[in-house]
Amino acid sequence: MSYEVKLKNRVANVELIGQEGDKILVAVDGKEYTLDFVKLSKGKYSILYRNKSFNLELIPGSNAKKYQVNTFNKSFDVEIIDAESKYLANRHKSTEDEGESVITAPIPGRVIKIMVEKGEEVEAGQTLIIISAMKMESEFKASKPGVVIDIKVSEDQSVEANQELVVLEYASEEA
Amino acid sequence: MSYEVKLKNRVANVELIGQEGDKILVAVDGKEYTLDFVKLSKGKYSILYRNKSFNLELIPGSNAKKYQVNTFNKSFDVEIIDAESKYLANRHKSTEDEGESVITAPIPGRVIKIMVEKGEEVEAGQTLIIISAMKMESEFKASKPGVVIDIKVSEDQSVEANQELVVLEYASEEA
Amino acid sequence: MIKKVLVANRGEIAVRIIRSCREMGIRTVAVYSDADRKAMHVLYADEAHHIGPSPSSDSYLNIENIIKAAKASKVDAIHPGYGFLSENPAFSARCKKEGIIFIGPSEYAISQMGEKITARKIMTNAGVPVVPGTPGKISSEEEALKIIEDIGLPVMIKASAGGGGKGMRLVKKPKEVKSSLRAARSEAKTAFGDDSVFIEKYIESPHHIEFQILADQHGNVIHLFERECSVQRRHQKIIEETPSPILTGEKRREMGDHAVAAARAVNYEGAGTIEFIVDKDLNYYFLEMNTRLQVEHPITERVVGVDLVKEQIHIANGWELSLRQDELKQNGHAIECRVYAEDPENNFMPAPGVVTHIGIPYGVGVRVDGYIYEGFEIPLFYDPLIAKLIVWGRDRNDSLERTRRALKEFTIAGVKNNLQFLERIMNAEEFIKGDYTTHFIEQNRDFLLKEDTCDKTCEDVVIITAFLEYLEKIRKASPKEMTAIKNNWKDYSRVRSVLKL
Amino acid sequence: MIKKVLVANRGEIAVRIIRSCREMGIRTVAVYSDADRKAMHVLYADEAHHIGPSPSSDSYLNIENIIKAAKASKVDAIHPGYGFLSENPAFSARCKKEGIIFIGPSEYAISQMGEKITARKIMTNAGVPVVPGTPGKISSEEEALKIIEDIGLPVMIKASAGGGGKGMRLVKKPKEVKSSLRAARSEAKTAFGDDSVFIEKYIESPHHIEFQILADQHGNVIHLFERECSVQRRHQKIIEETPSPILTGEKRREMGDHAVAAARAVNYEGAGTIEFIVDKDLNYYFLEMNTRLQVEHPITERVVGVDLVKEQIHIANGWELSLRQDELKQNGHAIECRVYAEDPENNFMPAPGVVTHIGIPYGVGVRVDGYIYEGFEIPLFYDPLIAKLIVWGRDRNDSLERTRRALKEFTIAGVKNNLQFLERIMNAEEFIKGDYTTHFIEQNRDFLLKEDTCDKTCEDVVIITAFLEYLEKIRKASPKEMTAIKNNWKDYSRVRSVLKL
Repeated sequence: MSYEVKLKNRVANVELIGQEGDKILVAVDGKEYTLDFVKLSKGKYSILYRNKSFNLELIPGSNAKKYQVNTFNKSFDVEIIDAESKYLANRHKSTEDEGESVITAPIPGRVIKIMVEKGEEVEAGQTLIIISAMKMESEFKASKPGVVIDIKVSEDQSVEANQELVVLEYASEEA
Repeated sequence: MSYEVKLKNRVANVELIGQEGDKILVAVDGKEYTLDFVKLSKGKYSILYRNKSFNLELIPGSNAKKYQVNTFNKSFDVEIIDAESKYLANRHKSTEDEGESVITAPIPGRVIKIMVEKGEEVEAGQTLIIISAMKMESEFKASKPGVVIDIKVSEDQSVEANQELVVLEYASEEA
Repeated sequence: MIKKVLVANRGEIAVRIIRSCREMGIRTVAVYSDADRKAMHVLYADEAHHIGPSPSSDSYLNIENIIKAAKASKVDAIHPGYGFLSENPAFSARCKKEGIIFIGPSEYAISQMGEKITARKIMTNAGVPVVPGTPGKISSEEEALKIIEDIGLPVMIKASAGGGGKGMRLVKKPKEVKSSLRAARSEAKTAFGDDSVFIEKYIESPHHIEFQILADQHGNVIHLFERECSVQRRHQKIIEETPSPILTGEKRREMGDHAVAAARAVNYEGAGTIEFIVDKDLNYYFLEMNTRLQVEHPITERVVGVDLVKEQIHIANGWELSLRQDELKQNGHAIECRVYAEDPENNFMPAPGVVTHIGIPYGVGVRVDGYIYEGFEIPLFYDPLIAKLIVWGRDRNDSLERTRRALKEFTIAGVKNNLQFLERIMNAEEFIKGDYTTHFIEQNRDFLLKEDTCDKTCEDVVIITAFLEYLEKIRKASPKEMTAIKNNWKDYSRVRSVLKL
Repeated sequence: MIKKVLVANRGEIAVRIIRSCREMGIRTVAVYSDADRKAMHVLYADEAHHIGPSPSSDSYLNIENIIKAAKASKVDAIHPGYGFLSENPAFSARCKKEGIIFIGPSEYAISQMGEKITARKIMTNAGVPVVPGTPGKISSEEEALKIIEDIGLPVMIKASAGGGGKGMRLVKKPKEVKSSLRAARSEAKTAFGDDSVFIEKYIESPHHIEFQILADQHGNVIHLFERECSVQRRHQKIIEETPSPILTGEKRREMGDHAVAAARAVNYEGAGTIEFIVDKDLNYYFLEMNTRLQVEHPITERVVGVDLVKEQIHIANGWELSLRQDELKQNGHAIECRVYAEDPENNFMPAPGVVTHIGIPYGVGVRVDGYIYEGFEIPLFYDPLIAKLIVWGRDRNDSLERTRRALKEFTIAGVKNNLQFLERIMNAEEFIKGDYTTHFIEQNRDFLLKEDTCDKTCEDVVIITAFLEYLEKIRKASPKEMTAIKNNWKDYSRVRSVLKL
């Protein structure tokens, strides 16, 4: 039984070679690991590899093939890749629009002030909009020079997480 | 919707009269309660009654109608009673044997020493058997004078929880 | 004697206050907004009263509703915690009028100290050094621009009625003046309903050191030494320690005396904090007085050996202080780390959400004050502070080592948080040396935000675990046990296609 | 310098030792039996080595396997914790032979102090008072019976090689002599492989007070004051406090000096405890020395301000003690409550099982050392101690109030435990007064086991909650959503019959 598993930019091939009780023999990109693999409770695992103790926690992601994996001090987004994922990944790529940037609200909040107007040219670092959430005001700034092509909210409006706020078109394609 | 609910020796009649969101109107033995009833997570509840704050935890019991309910500092066994429960309760009662007493192991352990023999007369407080569990030896004693009518284990034997150890027949019916 | 207290607050501080009340045999009443029905303080108090919709202006800042709850629950006293109404003179006055003890200072002391310009004058008269700069509350943009020109950059713009970093802006470059001024005033308007500001010379390389004081109703005032609070982000503290690694014994005594003098100058009563700004030559200036309990009060509790909430209640009861200045001593060293639901990599953006797992550190020298539990949804309406880690050690190095251990043991899943960022601070050379200023975060941003490496083995173990969990899920859903699949044919076909791979 | 330590133990003490090692930057190796693969110490250590089947004789007492794990993991040192091999002189010797530092005293000190009769002689020679009674190790029943007759009842029979209450019996009535002697010898045989016993005059109304000592390799010996350990059940401590409420300053100094003399008499090295039995007139007698860390060491840590495990490691490193007797002071008061998985209502019968929920107390003055987590199954092979609650207060009354609060906050579900029993102790008049003896539990049994009342409202709320949860379960299973029932027709018919009621 083998799959491709994606972690950050790495796509590793993982194969289950053998299993006997808690002892598991598995290969990652050809490197074999004999692990003592134990489930503690829902989503929590203890792994001993060459006597090193690893504690991992898995939180289900947005679909059945995605996980957030937490180690002692780090958090990773991991995805199991199968034919379906590959197809979707390819399709998604083609719809990306490179010269445009949509500023979205990272968390729910309220629009305090809109500092720009539609059609206005903005400089890198210029504040576009101020959002208040959890008693903290955050200024959203342009990362590069560009033009405001749309403003999708109004002042004093409540916004949801990921709601689109301002759409910019960048002047040039420089990173 | 109403049921009988058993707590210790009390059997209370409980009726759900109305519900609107978290606000619940319910009657226990005719006394009406308006509660703010909120589920915090699986089996955990917060209840406000006349502004008093109650935190309760429900642990499923041995069957779907039994619960262990924990308050801040107490634990209760609660049972929902329906026709089936009543039938079973009646049947169980008739099989009880009043003059006999079976000493059972409360937790898994090992028989260290059997201090009596089959047929022996024992006094109140006399040690019958010594069981070791969790590094602690426990002496099981006769609560009243009687006769050992059976010994169901042997020394050094491992025993399970609730396993029968020694059967006594009490001399008289005095409590 | 106080027998029943309403806590006009939420979050960790409400729970912390209820704890001390419970120890003293005092019954407690929580108040809560719509968003907080499941919050810890509601669960933990003896009683709970609903006081309004989720926005704090409609609930935790709503004096009428809180007084109504206090009367309905027949409390003797109200503890305001920090933030919300704690430094609102009208609330203190209202409690008095209603015959309810306000556990905190009088309307007079709060309003004198709450108004920065007045406070400045009082301090000057009391012989306490103040920050060089132009006094005066400013309400028009023109006036502000002129004053900034007079003082010269850099300057700090502060909300006149402010506190907690809200309505505060540092201005270094001329082109930032206007936008910063507008942003500060807008924030001040939202937070305090008053957009007037106050402008001061900005002190380069400053330390932020504050003194805890206690004053009873009989004229006794003591200080409980200092807290070094220079590690700040967005002008808000995230780490505090005591003793300060830069103070000398002599300077400590001198500043302590000034702190006591500052409190005396407004006939202060209760627990309070005198904040000083200290430059690299240990010159210090009065910055402001916080006329309430501070977030970081537990490090003082640990090192001095007191329970400040109990002291507040004793004072409100009219008792004389049982602590004497000459008997107080700093024993060992304590560090507080503020755990926020926020994203350090995204400019410390608050991050509300559902907490799926918490692992709390325990053991020698470790205290955690928090209010979240597994399954709790952190509301988006309030401060993102979710827990405070307070660590004690025999000396600074010992408490640093222990804080590192405790942070490693501390895990929160489900919401973004700053635990890893805090751990990095504990490993930053400048912090370890102990001579850091309020620019610390800014100047060490690259180090503090550097991603921790996970070596090849660690990465492979992560990959394997996700893989094995996925296999288990598929096995459970395998055709042999199809009865368990709840009739979900879409799942089934996907499993089939997966198995064929 | 020690860089890597194997902890030859399990449970809370293994976790506690790993914590201090981690703070010092020392890598840690856990060892585990079959039953302990999921135990906290395995999860918490850097490495973990399997050392055998579940019974401790095959794992945690198996010297060969532990030494093998130590060599495989290339540790510099072994920390034995308490119990298991901690007081086994052969283990100390074996470590030395293998070139591994044993974090504890030498074979000589352990064996001298471990053998009660030898220890008695050494103490007599060192001028330390010993319990009146007949010395001598007794191997035959006849000899024992004769000696008991000589001393006169009451007497205490103790396993010669014993400790921790095992193989110990109090005999008051002539008719109990034989059965007690047999039971003690049988228990001693099982626990220590040696059925020889030791008989002493039994002191009526005794207090059990012990002194913590630290001794380095350079001849420096200090004591860190006393712990009052008189609250015992089945001859095992359940509550300890420091300072002792009955000691005077003068008596404390005198006993401390004797404790130091006792340690010196065996060239002691490391942390150790001198136990004294104290009568109502404050006459005290050497009882035994525990040549290891005690379960109750944290109350000393809190009041004196040290980390005893760190001190042990410093000593094992060959460092000189950094603490000086004349600088040590008791600050405030601390109480430890031992939380056991046991049933107080059934003669404290151990109660293994799966922990379904834990609510740990936090806040000012509270420390919890434990090792269980939600979902963990407490194995039946080992000691039922699952957590220790250590509470500090400014004075005894303060720490009592706080302990009550913390115990109320402490909840464990899934396994029977003694939390409520501990809470009752904190409310017992005799304990509050502070003048209690080792008979405290026995004499207050009725009060301590009295059922807490739950008033009518509380009872009704319990009933309503169970009722509503059951209704919800039934609703979820209602015919409209039958697809969710996983094809379980038995459930379905039951639901139907219920709905018809």
